[in-house]
Amino acid sequence: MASGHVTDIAVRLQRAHARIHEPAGADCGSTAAPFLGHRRAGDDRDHSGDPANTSDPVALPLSRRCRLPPEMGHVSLAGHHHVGSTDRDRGCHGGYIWRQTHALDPYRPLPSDQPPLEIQVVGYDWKWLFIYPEQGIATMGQLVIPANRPISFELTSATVLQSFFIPALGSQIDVMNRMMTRLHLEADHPGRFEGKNMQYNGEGFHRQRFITRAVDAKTFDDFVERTRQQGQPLDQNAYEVIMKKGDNRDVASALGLDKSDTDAVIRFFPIPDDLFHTIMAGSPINWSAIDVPPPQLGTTRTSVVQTPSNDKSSSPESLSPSHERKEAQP
Amino acid sequence: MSARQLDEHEARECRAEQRSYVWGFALALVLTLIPFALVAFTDIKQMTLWITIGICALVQVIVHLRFFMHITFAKNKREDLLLILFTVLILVILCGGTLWILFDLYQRMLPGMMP
Amino acid sequence: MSLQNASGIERNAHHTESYARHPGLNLGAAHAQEEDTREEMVFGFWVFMMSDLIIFGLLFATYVTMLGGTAGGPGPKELFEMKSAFIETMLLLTSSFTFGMASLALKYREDKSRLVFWLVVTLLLGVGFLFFELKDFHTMFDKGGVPSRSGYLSAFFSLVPLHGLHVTGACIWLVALLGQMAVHGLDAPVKTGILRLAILWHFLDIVWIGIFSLVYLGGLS
Amino acid sequence: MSDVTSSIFGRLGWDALPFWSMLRDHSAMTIINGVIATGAAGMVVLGALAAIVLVTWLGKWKYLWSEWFTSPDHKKIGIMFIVIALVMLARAIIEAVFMRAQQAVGLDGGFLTAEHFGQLFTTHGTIMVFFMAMPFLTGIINYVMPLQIGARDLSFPVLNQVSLGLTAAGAALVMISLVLAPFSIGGWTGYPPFTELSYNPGAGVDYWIWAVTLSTLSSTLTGINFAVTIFKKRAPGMKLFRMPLFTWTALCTAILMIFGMPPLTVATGLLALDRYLDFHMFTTDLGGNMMNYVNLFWAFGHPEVYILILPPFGIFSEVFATFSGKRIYGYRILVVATMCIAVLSFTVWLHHFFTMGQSAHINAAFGIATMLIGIPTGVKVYDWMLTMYRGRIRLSVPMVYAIGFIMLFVLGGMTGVILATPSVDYQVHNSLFLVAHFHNMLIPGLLFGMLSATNFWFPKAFGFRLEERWGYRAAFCWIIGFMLAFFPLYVLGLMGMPRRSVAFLEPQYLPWTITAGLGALVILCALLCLLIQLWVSVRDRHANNVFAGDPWDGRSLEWSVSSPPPEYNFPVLPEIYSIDAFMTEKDRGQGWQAPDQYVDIEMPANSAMGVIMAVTGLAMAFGLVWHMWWLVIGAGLATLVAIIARGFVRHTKRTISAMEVQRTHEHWLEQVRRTTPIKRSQEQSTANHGLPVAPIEGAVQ
Ligand code: HEO
Ligand code: HEM
Ligand SMILES: [Cu+2]
Repeated sequence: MASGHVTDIAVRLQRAHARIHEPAGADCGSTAAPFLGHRRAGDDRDHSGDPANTSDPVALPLSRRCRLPPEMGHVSLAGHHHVGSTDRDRGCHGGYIWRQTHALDPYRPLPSDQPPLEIQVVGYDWKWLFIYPEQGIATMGQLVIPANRPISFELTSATVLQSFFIPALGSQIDVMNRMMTRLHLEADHPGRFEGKNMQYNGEGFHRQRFITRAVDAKTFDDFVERTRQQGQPLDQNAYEVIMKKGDNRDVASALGLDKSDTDAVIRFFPIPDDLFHTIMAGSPINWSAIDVPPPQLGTTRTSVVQTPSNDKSSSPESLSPSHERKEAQP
Repeated sequence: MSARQLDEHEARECRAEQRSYVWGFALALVLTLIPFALVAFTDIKQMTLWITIGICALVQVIVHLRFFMHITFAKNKREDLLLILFTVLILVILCGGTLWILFDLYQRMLPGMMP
Repeated sequence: MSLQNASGIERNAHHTESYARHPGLNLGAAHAQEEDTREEMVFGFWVFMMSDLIIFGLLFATYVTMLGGTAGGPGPKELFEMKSAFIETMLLLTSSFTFGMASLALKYREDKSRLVFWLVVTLLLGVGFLFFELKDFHTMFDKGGVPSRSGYLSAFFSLVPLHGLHVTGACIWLVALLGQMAVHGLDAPVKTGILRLAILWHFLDIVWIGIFSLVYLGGLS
Repeated sequence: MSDVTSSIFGRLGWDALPFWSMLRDHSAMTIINGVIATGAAGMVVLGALAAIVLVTWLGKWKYLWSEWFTSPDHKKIGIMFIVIALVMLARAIIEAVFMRAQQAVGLDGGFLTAEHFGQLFTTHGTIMVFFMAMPFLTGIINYVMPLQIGARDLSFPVLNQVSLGLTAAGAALVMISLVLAPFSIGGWTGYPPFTELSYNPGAGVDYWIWAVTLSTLSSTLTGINFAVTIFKKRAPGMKLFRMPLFTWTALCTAILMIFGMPPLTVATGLLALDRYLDFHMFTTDLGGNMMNYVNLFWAFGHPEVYILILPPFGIFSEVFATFSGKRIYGYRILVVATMCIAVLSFTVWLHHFFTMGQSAHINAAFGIATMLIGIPTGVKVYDWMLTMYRGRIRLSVPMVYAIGFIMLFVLGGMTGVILATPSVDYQVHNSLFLVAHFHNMLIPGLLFGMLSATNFWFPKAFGFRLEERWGYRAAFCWIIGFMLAFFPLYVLGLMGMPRRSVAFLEPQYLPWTITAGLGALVILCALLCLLIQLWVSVRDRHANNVFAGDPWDGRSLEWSVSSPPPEYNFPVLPEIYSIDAFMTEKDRGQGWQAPDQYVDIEMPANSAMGVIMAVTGLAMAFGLVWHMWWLVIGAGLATLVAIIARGFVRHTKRTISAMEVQRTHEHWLEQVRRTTPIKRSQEQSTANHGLPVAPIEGAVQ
């Protein structure tokens, strides 16, 4: 094999060094925090050198807390009792496992006074597409979610078996072609976390990552708005690029977008109607639904934008109109 | 090698065993004809039909084991009866588990596969 | 080893039961001497059958889970024919009975010609079964029922032909035993061979009960 | 390629050679990986050539053929199984070290390509499970079990040869895949649809399918053979509840093989149908459904891990009892616990795919069932500890492994129980935590068991003790290397590092991966120590010989015969009156005695069936991998003809006269009589010729 990514060892070693020398604690929230019980402040600083992020003041640990039926007290994903008051389960371990497994079933909606945000996830070789059906937008490379609001995921795969996992938020779930699995998560604080595929699916497996960014409600609305303005249409050309093997950055570069930033988010708008279920059913996608005529690739808009950060809802650079655009590769 | 002369006891035993094979064959025949006939010529409720087919099949299996394969509860054959029963246990666990798991999975993520 | 020896052994009528050492047909007093080594062989063969039974069991279960996977292709109702399924069932059931007759000929008569007669009848019935099964597959193919058409058909063609393959193997074995009998006469290994083949044959009939009930009748009803 | 060459060579072309891509593409990465792959291929070719030249030079072909390859003797077959296992162990450990080295520098890079890394973990896992662990335990059971139950051979010696042949063919196929690459990258689990034609059209997955299939068939036949032997060939008086514990675990393992292998046969068989005949069982389109594969694979996979662990349980039971100088504590309970584990292991397979999306009640049910296995396992652990309690413990090499096992295994079991909690498994499934768990079971459990058994029974098989100093060094390197190499993986798993990753982007992983890499090096040292131990032992074999047969003051029947034992094992079949039969005999002063009368012994005659099946099996598999249909059909027909022809053979027995048996036995007894018995304190000295002093009061209990 000769993957395009493993050509320049020197450059990558250099980059690797840069990372080692970063201050301790600069992990990007990939630790399965609730399990370890470590709740380190500063966890959610990222290493991409984005100043907006390193100064992120919000640094509380995250766990997907489920509000369980009252008799069970509070249970984090890892199965620690947080509240000792209702420990009558102690007597019967089997019963405890039984109730806990039900309470933490990823299919089970999270109790909340807010309606859940629907997100549809499609796994490709080797990247994820996040569809926001209500908002009519989609992203790749970065999943932006509002904090303190339950997210209801529907997941499928356009290719082989994969497993969708955001360690800091908990609960991985398999995604399979033609099938839909469900997952309910909630970030109880804003932050920035690594997301992965856990199920080996070929050469690019270890590159199949994304950043999850939990933001406040207003920032989320801004994100949606900006995506609607600046998004790249998810038309047939773009979709063919996505279907090819490669990671986010390959897609970005094939679409003529900047790929220098690993955390680049590729934004799509408009997107075909009911894209998710069409993919799941394996039926042909109805491209006519994209009312905007497909523009020349990478000529009119930029879709790589710095992502919204929590304290700065938008920065002038984030629009980055000045990027050199390459022609889409065939 | 020519036919051996049977003594009286053997002749009796031989006839008995022959009868047992004929019995087995007749029973199996009946248990085959019933479900075929039901499917071909009647239209009783599907569930009843399936249950009948299942029961006939089960009984026929026992008939074969008893009359053709000579599996009995006789003391000296316990080991083999145990073997068969153990196999049945494993079969029930594996097949039952498979059906339980897969149909549950279908229901949760692939409703199209529910027959 | 030889039968002359065997007939020298006291044939006490009341002890016959104690010679029934293994499941399947026991040859009884007349063959006592061979029974000891045979016991191990036959028991081993039973264990093997049980292992094979797990394979069939799992294929049955998998078949059931694939019933919904027709992918718009033909299903059981379009593909199966009651008549041919019935003919196949009858052939196989009868062959089980005729094999039983062969076993009795071996046990009580040591009558080679009678034994060979029943074995050949069994073989013909087995081959007849295979013929009808292949014909059946052929008509299914004509109706578009090929394994590559759908998950459901794949499951069908991994279960039913596997049984057919077993029957083919059993037929070959039967022919080989007839050959051994021609060369070595009705000696101990041949007798053990027939006993084990008998178990296989009856076992395949039991698997077929599952196939006609679940696959054919279940599919047609 | 022309029609002619393609009809001969199928799809085998020059590009299958490991250096081919290197010649085409000169990037640094391709060259590094090309050199590694070519080196490995070169080792295989050179190794094979060297072996052939050596045997020819020594003129040993005839000896090998008549004394080993065609021998139906369970002892020789057992040894050949173990030789295969050791060769494959060396290869798989080297692969593991490469993987650890890659991950140690794998921060966004490393020196292995993703493709190469994929082949490494797939071959490592496949080899370790199917061609190291299975042959190793099969070999040891083969050697020891008939001796322990007082039998002359297995029930079906020729079938045993065939089992060996099939395993050898599978191992050879995996070796050939180094030369005519590539192997699969689908992992040892080979999940479709990734392994389907549309995603992996090459020969790799086919190599995997057929190698595994050969091994599966072999194990099924072995299981049948063992089970029937234990049921039907016990010496008079050897009731089931007088059998040594190792034989009990062998029986339970055999039963698991009989019923646990078929699901894998079904899974790989259906996958092969998908790939070869365009079926749609597990494809993504046309109604295929990969969940069935996952279900079938683990219906095999879970019983499989207990197939791997039960024989070590038996081995450690023997080792603890022998080297504590005590009867095993709670014999009956241990037997029942073994049976419980065997049956329960069929009820838990879903814990390998908790995250697939099924309902919580299913997950919970299987999770609880899984935890139940901890109870009988715990019972065993306590019984072993109580066996040691107030025993006269000798810290021999097998015992060091056993103590390493008991401490580390409990830890691995605990992480297993953690994984069995569905809601936790959602966090750590597919992570290095899982990899740490299973190596924590497989290395201290399975591998230590095998090494302990090797040190324990080697003197029985070859007549001399294995050198102890290097044995201790190897054992300590294993224990320390294991801890260094795998404890960091627990941390990495909790940090969210996925298994099977060739590289990662998190600098905080680095200290842990480097530590694990160092651990792998220590393990490499352990392997080296093992080799030196073997070499030194062979060198000093005369000084360390234990021909009298009982170097450890053993308890079961295998120690009652000479070392190495005669072909027929027992000059006269022993009668058994109690458990620990030989210890009782010694206690009554009845060891090493001549029987009243010798009789002719009938043994199975040599047969080439095993070799034939190995050759045709390998040819068929190779033809299938490369689509050389003529080879497949030819080899298939040859197999059929061979089986039918075997049915016509009547000279399957060989008689050894009573006189010869008597001569051999009396000669040995004479030698024993001239030997000085030793005390346990002299066990590891050259004074140990296998004759212990009479047991002191209370040793028998
Ligand atoms: C020899 C091999 C071996 C053994 C013996 C075990 C034993 C156990 N395993 Fe492990 N396993 C093994 C090999 C594997 N396991 C795996 C995966 C695996 C998974 C799936 C995880 C996942 O995929 O996410 C679970 C849930 C377990 C659980 C267990 C449990 C509960 C036991 C129990 O049997 C342990 C029992 C022992 C205990 C508990 C310690 C002693 C007991 C004491 C001291 C008594 C007191 C304790 C209690 C009562 C709790 N295993 C895989 C992964 C395959 C893959 O994905 O590639 C492999 C290879
Ligand atoms: C001797 C020291 C060993 C070392 C250093 C070692 C190392 C490794 C490594 C690095 C991996 C890949 C982990 C990953 O997926 O990221 C691995 C996988 C594996 N190992 Fe080992 N291993 C060792 C021994 C064993 C033994 C003895 C067995 C089995 C008996 C075994 C069975 C496996 C299996 C089944 C896998 C999984 C392969 C897959 O993912 O498909 N290993 N091992
Ligand atoms: Cu398991």
